[in-house]
Amino acid sequence: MSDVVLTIDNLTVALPSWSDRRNAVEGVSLDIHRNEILCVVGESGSGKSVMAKSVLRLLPAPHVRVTGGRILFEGKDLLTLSEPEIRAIRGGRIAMIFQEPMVALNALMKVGRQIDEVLEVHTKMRAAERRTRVLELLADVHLPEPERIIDSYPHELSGGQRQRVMIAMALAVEPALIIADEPTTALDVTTQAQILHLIKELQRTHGTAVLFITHDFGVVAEIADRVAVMRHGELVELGQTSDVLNTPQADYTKALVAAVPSMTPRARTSAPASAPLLIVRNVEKTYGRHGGWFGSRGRTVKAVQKVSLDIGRGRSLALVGESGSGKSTLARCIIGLEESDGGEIILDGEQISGLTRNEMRTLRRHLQMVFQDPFASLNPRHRIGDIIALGPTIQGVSKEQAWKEARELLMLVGLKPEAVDRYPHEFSGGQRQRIGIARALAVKPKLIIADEPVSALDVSVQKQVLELLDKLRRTLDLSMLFITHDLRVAATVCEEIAVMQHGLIVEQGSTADIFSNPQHAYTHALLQAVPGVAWQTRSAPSI
Amino acid sequence: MRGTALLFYILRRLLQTVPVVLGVVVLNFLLLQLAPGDLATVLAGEAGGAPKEYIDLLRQRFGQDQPVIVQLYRYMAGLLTLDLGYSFRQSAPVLQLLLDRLWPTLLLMGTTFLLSLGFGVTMGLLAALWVRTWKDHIVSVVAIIFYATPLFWVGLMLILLFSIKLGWFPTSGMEDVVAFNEGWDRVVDIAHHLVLPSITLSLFYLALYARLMRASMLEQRGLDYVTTARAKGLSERQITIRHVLRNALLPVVTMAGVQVGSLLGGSVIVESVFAWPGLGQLAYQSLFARDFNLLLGIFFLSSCLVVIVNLIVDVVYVLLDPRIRIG
Amino acid sequence: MLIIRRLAAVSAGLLAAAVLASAPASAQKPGGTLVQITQPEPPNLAPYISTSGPIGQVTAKVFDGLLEYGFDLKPVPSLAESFEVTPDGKTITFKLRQNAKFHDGKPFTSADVRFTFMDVLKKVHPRGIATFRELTAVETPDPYTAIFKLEKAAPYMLMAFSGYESPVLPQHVYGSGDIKTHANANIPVGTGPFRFVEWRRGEFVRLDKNKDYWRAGLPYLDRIVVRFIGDSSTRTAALEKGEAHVAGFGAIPYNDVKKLAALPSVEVTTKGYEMVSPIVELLLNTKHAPLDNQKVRQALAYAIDRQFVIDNVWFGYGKPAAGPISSNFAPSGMFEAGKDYNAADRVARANALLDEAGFPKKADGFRFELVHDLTPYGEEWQRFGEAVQQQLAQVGVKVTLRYEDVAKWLKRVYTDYDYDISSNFLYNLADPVLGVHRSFHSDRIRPGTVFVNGARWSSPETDKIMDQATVEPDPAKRGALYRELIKQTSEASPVIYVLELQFPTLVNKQFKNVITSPLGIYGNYATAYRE
Amino acid sequence: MMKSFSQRFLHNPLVIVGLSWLTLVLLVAVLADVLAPANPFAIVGKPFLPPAGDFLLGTDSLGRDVLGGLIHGARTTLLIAVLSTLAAVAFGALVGAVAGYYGRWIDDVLMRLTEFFQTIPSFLFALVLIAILSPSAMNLVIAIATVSWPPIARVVRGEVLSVKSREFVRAAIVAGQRDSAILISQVLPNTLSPLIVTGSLLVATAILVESALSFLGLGAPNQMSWGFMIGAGRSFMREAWWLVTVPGIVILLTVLSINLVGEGLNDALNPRLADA
Repeated sequence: MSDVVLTIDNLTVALPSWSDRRNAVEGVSLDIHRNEILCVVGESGSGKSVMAKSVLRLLPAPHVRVTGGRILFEGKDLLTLSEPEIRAIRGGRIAMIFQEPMVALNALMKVGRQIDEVLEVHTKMRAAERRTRVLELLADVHLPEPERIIDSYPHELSGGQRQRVMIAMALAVEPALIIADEPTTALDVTTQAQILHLIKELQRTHGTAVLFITHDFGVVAEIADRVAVMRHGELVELGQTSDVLNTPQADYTKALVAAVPSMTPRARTSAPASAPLLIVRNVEKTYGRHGGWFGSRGRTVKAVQKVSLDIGRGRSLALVGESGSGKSTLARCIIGLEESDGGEIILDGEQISGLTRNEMRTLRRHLQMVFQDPFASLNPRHRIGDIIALGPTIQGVSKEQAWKEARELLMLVGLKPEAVDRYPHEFSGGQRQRIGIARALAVKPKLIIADEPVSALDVSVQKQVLELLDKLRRTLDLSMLFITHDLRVAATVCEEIAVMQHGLIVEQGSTADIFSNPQHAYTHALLQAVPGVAWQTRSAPSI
Repeated sequence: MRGTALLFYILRRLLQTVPVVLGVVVLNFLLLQLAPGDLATVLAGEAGGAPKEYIDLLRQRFGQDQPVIVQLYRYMAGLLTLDLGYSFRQSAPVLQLLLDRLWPTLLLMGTTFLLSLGFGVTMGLLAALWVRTWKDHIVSVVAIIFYATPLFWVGLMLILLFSIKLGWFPTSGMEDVVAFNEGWDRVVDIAHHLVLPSITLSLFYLALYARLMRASMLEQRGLDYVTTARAKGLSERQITIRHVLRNALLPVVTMAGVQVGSLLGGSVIVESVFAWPGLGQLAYQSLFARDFNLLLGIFFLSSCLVVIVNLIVDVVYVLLDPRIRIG
Repeated sequence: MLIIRRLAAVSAGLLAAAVLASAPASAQKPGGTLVQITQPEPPNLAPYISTSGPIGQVTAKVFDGLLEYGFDLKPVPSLAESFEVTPDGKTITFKLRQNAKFHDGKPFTSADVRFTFMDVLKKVHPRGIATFRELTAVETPDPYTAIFKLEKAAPYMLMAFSGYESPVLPQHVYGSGDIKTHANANIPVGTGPFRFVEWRRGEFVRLDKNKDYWRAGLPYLDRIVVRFIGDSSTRTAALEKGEAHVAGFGAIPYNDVKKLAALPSVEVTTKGYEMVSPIVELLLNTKHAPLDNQKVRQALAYAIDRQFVIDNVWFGYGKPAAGPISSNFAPSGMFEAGKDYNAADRVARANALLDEAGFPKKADGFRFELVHDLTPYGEEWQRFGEAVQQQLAQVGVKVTLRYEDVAKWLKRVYTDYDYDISSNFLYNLADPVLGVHRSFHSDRIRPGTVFVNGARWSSPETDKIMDQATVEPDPAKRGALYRELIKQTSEASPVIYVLELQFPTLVNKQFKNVITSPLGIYGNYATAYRE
Repeated sequence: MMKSFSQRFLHNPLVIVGLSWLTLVLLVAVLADVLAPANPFAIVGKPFLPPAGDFLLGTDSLGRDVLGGLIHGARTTLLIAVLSTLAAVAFGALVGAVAGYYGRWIDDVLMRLTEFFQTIPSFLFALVLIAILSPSAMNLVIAIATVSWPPIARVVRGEVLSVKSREFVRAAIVAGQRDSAILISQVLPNTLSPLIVTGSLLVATAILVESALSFLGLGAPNQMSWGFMIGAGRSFMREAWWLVTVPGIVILLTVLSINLVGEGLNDALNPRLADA
């Protein structure tokens, strides 16, 4: 077919000998057409990124290498081209956008120069012409003040701006194909929506083919013309976006689609309790007060500004906000990892703000936390049993008793009791998060603060963990403060939502009310920015 | 804008170093007081014995009959006006002695610094480019051998080979004292004398920088921005020169700053082997002669030297890395 | 007996010819630069306030003395053309040379002599304070006569007028300001054959020919450069390559001397130390048990294998010492071998003495333990210490070595007396009064004064002998007194005399007439020349 | 799954070479009295006997057996190097851990102190310390440790700073563990690998410093050490090459081996860098 831009034919990529499987990509075949966005979707380890990198031969040689198949582009097999030939294609005919714009850009070079390099390599333009072109490109990706941006360093730009620079770089010489490897994963949801919009807009105006790698079906719904689903290096399903999303054929695809958290708000399950368990009143936290002896007066950041909220007994509140909104700081103030600068925090009638570590110690049994990163939250040198039993032993439980309870807790979170004798690295991310939950439950707390507990997990695992948390909360009659950036997740587990922006709670209420009738502009924007919001509200699978 | 900010940064940093340098001086002053024996006994000892009256006379002259705190106060008061005292043993003001010896040391250290940094970075760069080839292995093995060889041993072996057996270079000293060269001839002559000592002192640091540079290059080459550059269609050469090199230099620059102090220490040995008339040798002599004023002066000067070089390194770092905020 | 010695007013040229009689006159052409290695670098160039050895090696070329000395230790004229001593020994009259000028062009007169001895040497010179203690006045009846008035006769004083020991200073230069911190301390001005030009610290001192030297036609050399090289093997290499021409006083390691001696270009001599006469000794702390026991001290003296030390530590440059006074004094009758600690059966004797003294060998083979404080003067002293350690182990004395720097060691041995054994070498100098009395006389037990009676041994008998010898004008009687002193002190053995050090001086054969006096490289090199 | 630590470590041929040599040196050091029962200072033959005669590696300037010296020297040199490293690591780790963990003014004070010690040229400082304390094995340990702890403190501080912001430390705080217990049970064990690498390389530096001090005549006078042997033999370098060359090569090989093993450790503990 004449409008086929790129053909991946039976591609196989081998992993190094010490890996747990032989091939990262196994016999994958795909076509990408002109003026089309093809989304490759899959969970971590599905081989989607390796496949994308192998197109431009950017695999980390010699360990990971292509062992079979062809990649045809403009009549040539990219895998057999000479170095100068493939260099002419890289950035010229096929461009690439990466996940983390901060590390994908050279921190020591002005961004203008980094875009300029593409022109320098692939065109015969003179320096002055190139500068004009770079300015045009910066304007094309809707960056404000291109004249200023062109001489900025990457660290002087925001995440979204950096990704715009990457896109400008990719567009510089009008390539036939752009490969975008999870370009919005590191961005906040509102920024993500803007970038997705930009990519789509530019793709339409230039007629470029885009190979878009993502793990998020919401993003797929938002942007894709066609979808390829990958699992363990193999292609599971390939089809038009609406077909795959609404009537998935493969079991794996079905499961994945089902695991996407629903946009359907959760209803209130019980009547409000008489007295709230946790009362937060006018809590403040400002950073940057402490300079060194000779240090410069650092800038001060008001992370949390006079925030108040209540959580009733047996209730769950989701604190939703983008990065830098102050939601995690507030959580750390409540749990006592940081000292608030003002206001009151009252737990079950007892004032806990302003307590010292020692005074706080006995109160710890009422208040526990589930952390974000399942890999960083378990000490790699301690056994699971020790990790879970630490809290109870500090509270005075005997070691034998604490270990016995740890075994029971492991069963409760769906792991085998023998796990107590093993070390964290022997478990997968989802399993570790279950261990983290077991640890939080070990002291039988009344309130659990969960700080983005599923944001590091794949979507299918995420669903299981959320279900577990929800089940435990209800059976153990716990209260929960759930910190998340993802409204979909918030809607899944909490009956109340508080939306934070710039250290303030801009809106607070029942999930159903907020979803159906957002009052604040920011809440509205957040809701609109949820990728695939249209698709999800249309077909809502429930837990 | 940035220029003024940099100037203020330098001033602020200089101000910060004052207490450090003064602290070093006070610490050393007190430390040296712990040492038994004094200059008067040494002078008398060198004189082959002297009557008690003479030794008492000396002590009084050196101010050693005063309590330590008075001596410290006098010394610090002098220091503030750059009066580093008088070396009674050398019969000259300490400052003058130091300045006499400063430039040979600076010459040796500067040459060593440039040699080791230049060759070390080049070797590390090449090894990284040739990574896992026989050339890389040779560079790496040579570097690690240099790294492991005692300095003085290298010096002795170089003298044995190049001065005595081959006669290519002079055995010692900074210039030919028979010829009394002037002008250009003198420059050539000093350069000729400089070859062996600077090579001796360079080898260790050369190895250090080469290894660091290689590791840094390899680490940088695995980072995402290199993949970006590659995806732009840049050649490996362009990637290395435009992108990787500057990033990879940052840890080397940091290390070079850290090593200045140790370079001064190493020059004690090299100066002793090659009879190089620098501060290191002066320090060694004054230590054993209990010439405390002079020794304190050397400590003061070398602390200043270290602090200044560290500052220069930091400024270079600021210039290399736009992420460093200096406001 | 009456001593009136009168030296003929021999002209300078004649004197030179006489001394150089052996050298062919035709070879003495002017010109050339001689490079001397001096180790370590002198702390300053002020020989009137410091007698540090390296200073003299430089300044003896710049300053003249009133007299110089021949290899027979007899005085020869220098700035003084002649001198006369009255029979009571209390007045010495010097007739001064009339054509001598200082390097700044000003003439040399008796006022400079009076200033030098009365205002400088007697007051601040480390040895001068003692040597000239009896000097009460220097009278200057005319510009060319200087009369020394003495409280008591001091026959040894006549040995202390060399340019090395008592440099004559220009009053107009050194007379103003504090002599102890004088601006000219490092810019010496004298009447000597070479004038000071430049001192580049850490590198060299440059001395150029004094064209107005009072000995016409001298010196031959255009220039002397004194180099300072910290590392010993580098010094050897410099001499070997001909980059340097003269070195002495142990500047070249003894083992290298042998190798250099084999070169066709280098000549080695052990002459030139007759007025120095260094003796290597082991100082015993006679107030510390068990060293307060004379038998123990004798046993230790027997235990030392002197020949081994000479052969392996000083590589042959020494001979076994027979007592506190060097055999160099044999011509003047003041030397005689003391108790023979070098006997063939010395180890057996040592063991027997120790058994007798009540220190039997214990189960581990040792009788008692001692700490040996090494002289921090260089590696041969360390090897000496190690050799002594092994030799004393043979007689059952366990020795631990302690190595401290000069200042600490001096304080330990001569101030705190906190030691058992220490090694050292002391100069006999030109007369036993100057170099030997200090080791035994009870008035030399002075905490804080270095290189005196650190053993703290004394007896009324030996004190008396020394007091008599100090003022005894008759050479024969003096000789007898000193022979008695040798006998008594070697029996008591507060100090173990190991060897008479024979410093080798190395001279490049291009240069002749370099070592011309018992002061060796403390000489002025006026008559040295290059072939 | 990556290869295990020991696999990565032991499959490196350079590590095997280094380990073999170090094992040999260690065995010799432990068995010194068995291998060479004589006092290494004992004069056993004529001076300057060349190697391969009655004495395998010849004799020195006083007729002492060079091989015996090397054997006993291994013990002294290793002991001084290892003890000084342990002292430096212990002190440096304490300072670094406390500074990194408690932060604020404690960090400021301790890091100023560290900076302070880094401003003084370390070898000169060691010289001064030895001169003041007088040379002995113990004082060498003190002097070398005193000048080598600052880098350790910096490494540990950096690690502690990064570890303490990890979530498992927060989890321990939330569990109510005391600061000191957190530092000891949670933080420090996770700084071990860089500490081991830095520490092992420090042993090599300590050997070099010890030999340099001995070269300048400041070694321990009653213990036979390699540095002492070079110091004692340097004057005879030309006529008795083996006196300086043999211990010099032994030092070189040992330092080299430590570096190889240290690098191997580093590579094995940080596989990401090794594969770069």
